[in-house]
Amino acid sequence: MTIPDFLLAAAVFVLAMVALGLVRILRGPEEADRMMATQLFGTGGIAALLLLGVATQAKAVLDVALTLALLAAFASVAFARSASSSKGDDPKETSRQ
Amino acid sequence: MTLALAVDISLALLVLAVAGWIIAVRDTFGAVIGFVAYGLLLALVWVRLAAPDVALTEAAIGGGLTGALLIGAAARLRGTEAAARAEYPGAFTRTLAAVLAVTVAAALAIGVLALPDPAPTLAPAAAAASLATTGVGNPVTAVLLAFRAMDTLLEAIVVLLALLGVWSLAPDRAWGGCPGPRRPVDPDGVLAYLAQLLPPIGIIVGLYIFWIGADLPGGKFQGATILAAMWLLVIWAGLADTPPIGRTWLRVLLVAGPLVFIAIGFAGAITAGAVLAYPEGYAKPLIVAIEIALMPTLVLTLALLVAGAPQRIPPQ
Amino acid sequence: MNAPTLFGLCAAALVGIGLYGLIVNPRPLRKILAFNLVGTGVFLLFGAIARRGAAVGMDGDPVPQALLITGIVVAFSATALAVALVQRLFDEAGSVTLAPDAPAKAPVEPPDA
Amino acid sequence: MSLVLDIFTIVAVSAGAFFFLAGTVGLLRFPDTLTRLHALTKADNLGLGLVVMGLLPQAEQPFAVIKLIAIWLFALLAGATVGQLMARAARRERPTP
Repeated sequence: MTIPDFLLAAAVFVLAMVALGLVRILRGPEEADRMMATQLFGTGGIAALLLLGVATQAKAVLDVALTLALLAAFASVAFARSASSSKGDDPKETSRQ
Repeated sequence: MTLALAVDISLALLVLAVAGWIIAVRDTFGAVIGFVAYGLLLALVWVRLAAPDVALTEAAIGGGLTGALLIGAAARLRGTEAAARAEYPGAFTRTLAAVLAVTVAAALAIGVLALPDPAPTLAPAAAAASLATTGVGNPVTAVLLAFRAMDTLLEAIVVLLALLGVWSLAPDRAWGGCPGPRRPVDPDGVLAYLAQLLPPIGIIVGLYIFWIGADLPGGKFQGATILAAMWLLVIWAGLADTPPIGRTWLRVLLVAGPLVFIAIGFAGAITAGAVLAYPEGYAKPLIVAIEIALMPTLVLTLALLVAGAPQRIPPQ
Repeated sequence: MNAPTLFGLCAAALVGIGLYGLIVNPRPLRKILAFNLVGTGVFLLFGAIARRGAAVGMDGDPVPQALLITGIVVAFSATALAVALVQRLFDEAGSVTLAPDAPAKAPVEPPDA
Repeated sequence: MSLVLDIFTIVAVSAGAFFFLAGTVGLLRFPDTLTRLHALTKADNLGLGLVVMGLLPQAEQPFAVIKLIAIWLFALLAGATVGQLMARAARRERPTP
């Protein structure tokens, strides 16, 4: 049971967690839930990628993970921007009444 | 190596599950969210297929730009959800489509299983033709800019034509205006905070990935995509505005990259005997020059493709 | 059953799933998504073949991998053009139905921010 | 010495995987959006952080160590801002009484 095998097993486990997160995407009543599952997906994906890369000594895995981490917030920003545009006001105003 | 195979099988099943779900789910927004997750899983698959350059491209474009583009579109078209529900084809069409899809997939699967055993490869030819002469360490970059330079040149022009196509969809009153709606965003909000903190680091990472492209996996497409994403982040946070498409500096920069590429290509005809050939010993500097010239063009083009068609005239 | 063959079969299945979605789903945005699935399926097939062609000390054949990078960027720009078309169709006709006998509605004036 | 590092890797990566499990279970079981958000950000930060910490001793060059830490910091930043944006979007869709 060498270290690479352990890391590969951990990668499979994290991928399984990511798959479970997919179920929340299915059942998510609101779009915000789905975005959260995507965020967990992103982080889980980065973790699985790092485990895979270090275990199999794959090249440039850190750069791929760096790109993914950098753009992890991008989809959610697009969602927040589109959600705020179609629903008008900002909740900060509503909380002041 | 059964454990590595276990990883591959679980990854492949996950990819197929997400793909099936993208098609089956009723709500378009859920499908687009699934597509973002699908892009991320594909980056993992490319790492497992030992293609780090492609993994980088997929992560940057699939995970970042395509997701943002589709989420924006899905949000804007949310109103059309109910109307389209009546147009679902009947059971007969669906079974026909299923039969066609299964036969196409089966044909491809048979093709995959029947691939010739001494796997045909162009690696030795590419190595001999481009790696030895150009001194570029990364074989994929060497192929992109030396062995198959024509593909990269045509691709840079195709991306530019796609941008022209998107711009030509502007309504007459907004011609020459700014793409994308301009929405007031509170300057001290979370989005503004992210747009002030992330881009400087993102620019450094983008330029780093662009620069190492010569010898390690990376390159101009991946670097340009990251820089384009950072620019979009600043625009969406309201800190900057999309430039009106009539600006001359914008149009000059958009055309500069391909023009430099074409110029160096035709100069090759004189000095090195063939179009897009590099004279002896000057290959690497010329390749780096082309990549530097293409960077601004790609950053502008990719970002403006996501920003979309012009919609409003900027206040003079 | 090694990695390239496994992902090659996965690619074939992706093309099938994408094709089904392309035909069945009436909404244009869903057709774009399905078309992207077909595209990534074909790219995955390229990747599997490139992985099989590993030689001369490289993990994979660089020529198809270079074509893949070009393909992904062009597929993205095609998607951007398609989304812009759907957006303009929505702005003009107020609906994105592709049905030929759709009632022509007065074009909805997009809100000027 | 390498045995101690290996044990540290195994412990840290398993702890990280456990937090992913906790985050995903939280994402599935919690009743409404804001509590799920709580579970999600935990999984993000701690799960990935522990996995990255577990992988640090396995990294060869020092530059890889810097990249690993940078990946974690980006994921933290993304998780924090996305958490805010999601909470705002969720509050707008269903303003709490």
